[in-house]
Amino acid sequence: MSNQEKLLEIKNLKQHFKVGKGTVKAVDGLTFDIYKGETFGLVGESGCGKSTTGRTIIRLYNATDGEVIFNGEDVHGKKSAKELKKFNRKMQMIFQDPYASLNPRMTVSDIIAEGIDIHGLASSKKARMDKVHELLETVGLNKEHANRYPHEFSGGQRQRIGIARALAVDPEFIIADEPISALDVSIQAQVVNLMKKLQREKGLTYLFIAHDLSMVKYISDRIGVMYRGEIVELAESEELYRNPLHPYTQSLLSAIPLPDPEYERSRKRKIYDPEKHLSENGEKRVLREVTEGHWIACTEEEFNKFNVTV
Amino acid sequence: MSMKQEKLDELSDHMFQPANTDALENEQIAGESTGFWKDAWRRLKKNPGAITGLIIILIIVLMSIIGPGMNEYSYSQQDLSRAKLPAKVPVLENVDFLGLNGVDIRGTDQYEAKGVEEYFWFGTDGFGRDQWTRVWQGTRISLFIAAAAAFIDFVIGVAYGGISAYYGGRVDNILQRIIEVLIGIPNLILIILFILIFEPGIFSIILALSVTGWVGMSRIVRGQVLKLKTQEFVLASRTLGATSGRVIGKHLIPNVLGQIIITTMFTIPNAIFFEAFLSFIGLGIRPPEASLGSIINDGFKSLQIYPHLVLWPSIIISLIMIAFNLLGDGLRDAFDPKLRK
Amino acid sequence: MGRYIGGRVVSMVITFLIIASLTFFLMKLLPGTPFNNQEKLTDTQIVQLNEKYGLNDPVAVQYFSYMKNLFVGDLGVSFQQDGREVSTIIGERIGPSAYLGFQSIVLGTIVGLFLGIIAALRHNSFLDYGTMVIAVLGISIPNFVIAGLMQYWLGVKWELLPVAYWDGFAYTIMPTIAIASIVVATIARFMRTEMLEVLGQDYITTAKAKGLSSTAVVIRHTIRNASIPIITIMGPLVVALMTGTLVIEQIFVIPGLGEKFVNSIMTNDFPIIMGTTLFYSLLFIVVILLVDIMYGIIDPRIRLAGGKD
Amino acid sequence: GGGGSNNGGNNGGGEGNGDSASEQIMNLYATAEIPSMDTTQATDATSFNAMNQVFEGLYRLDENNEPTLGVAAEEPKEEEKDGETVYTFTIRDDAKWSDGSAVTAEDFIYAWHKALNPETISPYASMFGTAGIKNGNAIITEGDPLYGKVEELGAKAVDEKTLEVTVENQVPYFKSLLTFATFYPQPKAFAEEQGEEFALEADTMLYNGPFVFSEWNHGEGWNYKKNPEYWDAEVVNLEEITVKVVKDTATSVNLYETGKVDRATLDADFVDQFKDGEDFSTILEPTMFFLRLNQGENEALANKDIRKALFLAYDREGLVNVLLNNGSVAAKYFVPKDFVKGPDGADFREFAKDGFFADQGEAEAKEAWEAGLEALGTDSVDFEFLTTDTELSSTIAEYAKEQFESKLDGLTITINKQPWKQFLKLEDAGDFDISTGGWGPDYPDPMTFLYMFETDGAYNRMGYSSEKYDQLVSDAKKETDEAKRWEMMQEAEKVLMEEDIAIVPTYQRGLAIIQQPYVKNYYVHTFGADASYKWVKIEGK
Amino acid sequence: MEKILEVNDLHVSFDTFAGEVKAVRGVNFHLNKGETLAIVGESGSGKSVTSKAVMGLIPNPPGRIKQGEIKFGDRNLAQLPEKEMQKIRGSEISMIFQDPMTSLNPTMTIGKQIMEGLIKHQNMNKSEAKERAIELLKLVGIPNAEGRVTEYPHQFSGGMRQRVVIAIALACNPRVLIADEPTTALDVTIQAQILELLNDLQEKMGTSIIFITHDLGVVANIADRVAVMYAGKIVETGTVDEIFYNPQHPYTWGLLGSMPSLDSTDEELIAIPGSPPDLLDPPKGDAFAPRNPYAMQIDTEMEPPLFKVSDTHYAATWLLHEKAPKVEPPAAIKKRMQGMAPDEPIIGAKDGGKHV
Ligand SMILES: Nc1ncnc2c1ncn2[C@@H]1O[C@H](COP(=O)(O)OP(=O)(O)OP(=O)(O)O)[C@@H](O)[C@H]1O
Ligand SMILES: Nc1ncnc2c1ncn2[C@@H]1O[C@H](COP(=O)(O)OP(=O)(O)OP(=O)(O)O)[C@@H](O)[C@H]1O
Ligand SMILES: [Mg+2]
Ligand SMILES: [Mg+2]
Repeated sequence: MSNQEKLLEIKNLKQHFKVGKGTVKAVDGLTFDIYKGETFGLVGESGCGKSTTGRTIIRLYNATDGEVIFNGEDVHGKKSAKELKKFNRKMQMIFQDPYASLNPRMTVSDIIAEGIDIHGLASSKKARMDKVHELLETVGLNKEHANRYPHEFSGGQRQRIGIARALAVDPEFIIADEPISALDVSIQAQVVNLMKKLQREKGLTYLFIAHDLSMVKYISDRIGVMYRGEIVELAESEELYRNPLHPYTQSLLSAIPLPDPEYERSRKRKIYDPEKHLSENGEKRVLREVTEGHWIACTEEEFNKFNVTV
Repeated sequence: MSMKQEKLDELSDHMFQPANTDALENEQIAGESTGFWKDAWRRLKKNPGAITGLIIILIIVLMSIIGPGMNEYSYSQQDLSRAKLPAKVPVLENVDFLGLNGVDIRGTDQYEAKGVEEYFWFGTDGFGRDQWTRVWQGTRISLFIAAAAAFIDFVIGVAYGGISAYYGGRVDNILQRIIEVLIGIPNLILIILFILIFEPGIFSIILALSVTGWVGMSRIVRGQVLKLKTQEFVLASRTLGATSGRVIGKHLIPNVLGQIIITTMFTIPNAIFFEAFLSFIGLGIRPPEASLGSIINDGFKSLQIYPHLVLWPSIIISLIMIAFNLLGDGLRDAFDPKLRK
Repeated sequence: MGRYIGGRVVSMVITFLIIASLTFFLMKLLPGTPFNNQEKLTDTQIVQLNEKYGLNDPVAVQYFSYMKNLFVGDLGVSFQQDGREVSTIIGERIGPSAYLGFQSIVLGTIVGLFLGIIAALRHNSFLDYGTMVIAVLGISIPNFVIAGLMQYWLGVKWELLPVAYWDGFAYTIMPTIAIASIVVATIARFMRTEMLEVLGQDYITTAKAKGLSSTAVVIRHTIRNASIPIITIMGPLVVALMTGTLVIEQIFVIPGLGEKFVNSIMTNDFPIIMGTTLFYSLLFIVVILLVDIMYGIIDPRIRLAGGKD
Repeated sequence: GGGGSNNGGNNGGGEGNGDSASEQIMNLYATAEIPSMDTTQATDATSFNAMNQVFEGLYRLDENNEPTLGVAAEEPKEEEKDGETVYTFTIRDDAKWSDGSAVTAEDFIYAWHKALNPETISPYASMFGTAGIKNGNAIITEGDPLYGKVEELGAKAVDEKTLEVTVENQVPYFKSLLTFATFYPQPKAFAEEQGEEFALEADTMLYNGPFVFSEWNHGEGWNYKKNPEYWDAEVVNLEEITVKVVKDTATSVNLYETGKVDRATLDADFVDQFKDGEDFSTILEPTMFFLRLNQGENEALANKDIRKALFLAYDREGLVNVLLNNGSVAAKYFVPKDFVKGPDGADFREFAKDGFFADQGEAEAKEAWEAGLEALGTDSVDFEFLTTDTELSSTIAEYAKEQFESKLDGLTITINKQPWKQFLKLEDAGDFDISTGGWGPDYPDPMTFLYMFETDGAYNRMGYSSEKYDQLVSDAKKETDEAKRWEMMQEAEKVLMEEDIAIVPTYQRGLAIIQQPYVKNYYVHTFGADASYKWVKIEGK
Repeated sequence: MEKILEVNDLHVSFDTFAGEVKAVRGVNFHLNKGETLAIVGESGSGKSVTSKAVMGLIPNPPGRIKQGEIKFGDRNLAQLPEKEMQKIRGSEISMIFQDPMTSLNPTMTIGKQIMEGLIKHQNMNKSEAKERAIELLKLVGIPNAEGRVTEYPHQFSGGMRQRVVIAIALACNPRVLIADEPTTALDVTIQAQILELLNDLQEKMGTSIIFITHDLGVVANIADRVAVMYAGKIVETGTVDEIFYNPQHPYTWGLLGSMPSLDSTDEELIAIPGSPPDLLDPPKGDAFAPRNPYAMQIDTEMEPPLFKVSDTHYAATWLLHEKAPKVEPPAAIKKRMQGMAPDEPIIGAKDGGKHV
């Protein structure tokens, strides 16, 4: 994989929020790369900073520290409005809540065409509508839906509208922040299938944020496991599921219930005790590459141990 | 879980042919297309209270337009020989309990006593002016003031609250402190100053209203915008590169509009009252023009003797208030996303 | 908490000073002299009086000397009442206003809450509309009309209550009702909305699922939560009512502050205007602070330190 | 006197509780607070009325508005010297302050000097000049060599009980004036001791009148108690009087109906309800209402025909009978009737009983109007009608507007309703076309009205200037022959009204009163204090 | 096995502005003593309404039970007066709700919220109730229970709040516990803890549980029997093995197929196309037909009855009719059916970090 072209490089990204007197270190020193055309999965428990990471990358928040390099350019450097606009076209986002992410007062066509309007991508009204219709078809909806309002759609359909909106500006990179976790199981598949299809057809790159690990594994090429604002383990998805090294990853994996009664009867959960684990050794854990492409946050000592066992 | 096996056996084979699954290809949505407003309107229509309110408002607005022209009297034409007549309405005068027969509360037929032939549907005031004409004329002015207040709410309140919340942080802090100060300054002083500078009358009243009248609205809008601006659809728009102007105009304002309308429903009665208070302290409308507030205030002194002077405008002011409140509550329900689905 | 309140107090003081200053300058724009029956005075005398009270100085000088006196707690003397201390005048007026305001708030709040709750529990029923109409009537008939009607019927015709004056509990009943009518309407309206909101919350279903009776659910789980937003509107309401309402005080002959305040503005009694304004804004600011603190007490989720707005 | 349009305290009288008919308690109300109980400061009816009950000057007004002996033991000795008259008053031995100390001549001198002292800024300091007391005018005239020299006043305490007053300019109403609060004594020692606090509260003053304040709750009201130290205490029947400040007419009527007050003033609306009752009566006050016509600044109003048209177009009967309905009378004159009698014992008004242009009406108004317009070369005129924010002035303005507009073609009237202070400011600045004016007497003489419209008179305010009028007024002021003076004043009024038509008089104010029949001897006055309670008796309750 | 609860032909409707929403349209199921019945189905299929009907908590208006009976012992809960129902609620049948963040009263201490039910149903006095509350908190695994009874919900994390909610539900040792998506709002790790806790408690107390979810993983973990709901009806019911390894209804296929099987990534997920039917106007025939690739003519005309597959396994699909053509289930489902139970564990973490 390393021979692949890097689309996005994230270096020591930090995002701290001031809350009252204190600060919340929502993201605290993230470093990872995303390659062109891949799907990078980001998992972790609720509140570990996944959304913040996504939003900081796309500049919804100004990073406290660190760099986000997209196509070789620093996204967080000083930018003119024009450059920013250009950047906005290349990177897009799909949101978690299909109910909150569509403006209830706008028609579907206006929602989808928002990017077209902002960036002046359509020469005429007709061209604009054509593009909207095309996008609707791309996401499996049809023309008739263009003039309707979001509340008339089911969750899955709404999420697809959200995808169409993101696609309208022909982005290269899409951040999907838990795009399916608010959806019904039977509908999740619609969205995931669609995302896969789009990736194939348009060569998109995804940052896929989720806490549903089975879906993440299904869709991702590589997965990063986040814990308390930091990445604790990063590997290709097969590798991560087969050979989780970090105790937190292990506990996470062991907790997923699978639709398989037999298996469930015998499943044993591993419990991760951060107090114990983190206090084991005073040394700060840093990401180290244990095998090719498999990184884990560990101490020197642990690292040596891993090297032996693997 | 019993099954009527025999019956099922009778089913013919062709029934088990694959069905036309065209439907599968096309996404469908149930029901007709309804926009947000249409939807709200549909729900409003089902709310008898709100509809009653709306109808009352429409009737009152209509009457305020045509009412003064419905008889030959003007609102300022005085005739002391027919002062303070109670209401008398043709036909209805024969229905005793309605009290529309020109007999005052002491039982004298004032029309007879004063030798008046004409009918005054709401009676006359101390100057012998036709109350019907004056009351509707007053309604017109009160409604005008109300409309102006609503306009101020829209222009100042919405913008102020919106800016405060949208820019947040220090801007918000400063703007909110300014409101505290505005509320702290006695606005009667400002009203008097306006009256001095701009002469008494509607204009001064409206200016006085615009000093603090919009504070409630700005609070509502601010609260809503604070909530909305972190909503994902706003974030989505920003990731698309939308400017602040676009976010405000396309996303925030349309979404607070419901709340704004509801708040307006409550602003309107308040404005009418505010004017009535000004009348009470003598700073209201410029005579002989009248507002509902000033008519009530003029008649108030003779409440015990000539209750009709207060009765009719009070009924109308109450109807307006009730109607706007009913409509406001109805709109709140109609716009409430939780009641949607 | 201490630090929070400290910070708030500082910002309150600033707000207070700004209000004081603005009011001072605006007040100076009012026309005419502040003197009683100014048309009786000769021009020379007016000049002399202005001199005596420092009204000939540039406004800025007057302002600073006012502020200086303010810091030592000297509010000056009334022009209209021939040299009586402003603080004395406010002192003797505030009692009735505060008493009446308090009583109206309590009565109005209780009735308003009750009506609001009933309306919400029977949402969209006849009872709901009925209650709301009653509540709305409370504000839609100007309260001086309500007051006048009560005075005539309850006082003169049926002789149930004293017509006017301020001389014991019986005397407070009619004015209280007249003022409370607004409170009732306002609270009822808010309470209805809030109750509807709360009744839709999951924890209400939880409470019902425990097998609690409907009354217990309403009393223990809804009222308190629904009341939290009510506290916000109570702030300004309390101030408005505690400081008296001109109209009611006039009709029921209550020696309250509201009447004095309006009168002082009409007569340019500058020291009284300033004194009352300062008193009002102080009360206002303090009440707002208390409301915020109350929030924290009633709603354990709001910790003062974090809770801005 | 005063700008009668803004306030007027009214009191009513007498009830007691319980079955005893002899319970001597009267319950009243006032429409305003007492702004001041300092005799040198008060300007308003409420204060004057209260002072009349608790203080006493050399004279007080009796039932017939005639001065009767007060603190003075007997009629003064009169001596003519160098064209000046010296009155020597003897103060009653039993005239005492409520602390038992004697009322002395020095107390009078103290109070009078205080009033004249420019530093006191007493609004009625000019009364000394009006009364003709020597140097009274000079002392308060800036630039005069005597300015501020109060000791130069023609008044001296000869000994403890003897007061000598030198009058340089004899006026017939001299004794009446002495009943006015400005001429009351103040307890020197006590006042000096109290300093700034004097007369601010019930216990920071002393009383020498029939009553004392037993309680004074500013804002709420005040109570009187019989003053046992009063020299004439045995005449005083009432033991107690309560007064509350009631500003709302309906409330006061309701209080009357429930027996909480014994006397109430009615306005038009209530008259109908009470006019057939036994307890109803009307009083005609010597207070005049009129419209000022700004002839100084307004070109149209400078035209006499226009003014005449306005004078004639106004239907005063409707105003007094329907709108006011309280015993007010239509007035086409400026000096009120039933106010003062001339040397011949006839009312001043006898000479033009029904006022001026009495027999002319709408037709003449129109005629004059046309003539006026023609002279102006226009066919439409706009006037701004300045008035105050009170109910009554508003009513009058609305009525006037309709009267004028409906009868005079081409006239448009815009009503400008302003708060009182602003009204004064605008009026003073001549910033109006027509404004509502009112005037009540300061002393019982037509001059209290007529001097207003001298050129440059402080209350002229409308640019009226007539040499003839000025001459007549100033001559009348100096004239010592009563009959001549009377003639001059009548002539002056005629010039003002008939020749110049300077103002449009509207009505002479009446008061509609309801008073419990058991209140006896409640004497109402035409000038100074509104009433005297000294003789009131509760009987047959 | 003893049936503790039996629901027969339950119909529940809501009267809305748009018309009558037929949320539940003839549901039949029973609950045996000591077992866990899972009800699965997509959003809006009527799972919550069914369970609320059992609790007598259908808001009225707009909702009403149109017909059917809910037999609990010898009582028919569908017709029990409110007063009687209040005695049952919380003491004999209790309920846990989906979102622990919102199902606790934010202004009342945890302790009080637990004690309420105890005081009401068990006639305890305050101190007894408090003692029991602490005991319950310990039972659901809240550390330092004594200290925390006086705390407010916002001082607890999501997982802990859900434990509190469970403690409230268990307070009076109910015979039936209805859990309406009790873990949907939680993290996987916390979800696993809660599931363990429920399994545990059931073992200890023998409670019968109705567990509502749309997560098939959870179902596999906790259920003894499963009922699959679609559009207000139960379309398939059976033991957990029967449903997972031998599903018969195309909707069940869809559900199972839409979850990725963790061992392979290549195949497409089986999405159920379209969206759920409008319950205002449910389609004639099989409500699932419009989304069913195997639909037959009859599906559009006639509602399928429940066909018996085994004694414990029933499914409402015409495909089980003898005249119906044999259809091939989707590949993933076939794999399930063939293997009945997959030989190998699907993921490596099955027994923790044995690879390390
Ligand atoms: N705008 C903000 N201001 C303050 N704190 C924030 C803000 N946004 C996020 N946080 C905090 O940062 C932390 C990380 O939040 P984030 O939303 O990134 O988590 P997440 O991993 O996406 O969680 P979830 O799975 O629940 O979506 C949380 O503790 C959150 O409270
Ligand atoms: N109060 C109500 N008013 C109107 N319709 C209602 C009401 N409550 C539920 N419904 C309708 O009943 C149907 C079934 O809802 P229910 O809550 O039982 O679904 P569910 O299966 O629990 O879904 P979820 O998985 O989303 O919780 C839905 O169509 C819903 O719209
Ligand atoms: Mg997130
Ligand atoms: Mg549900």
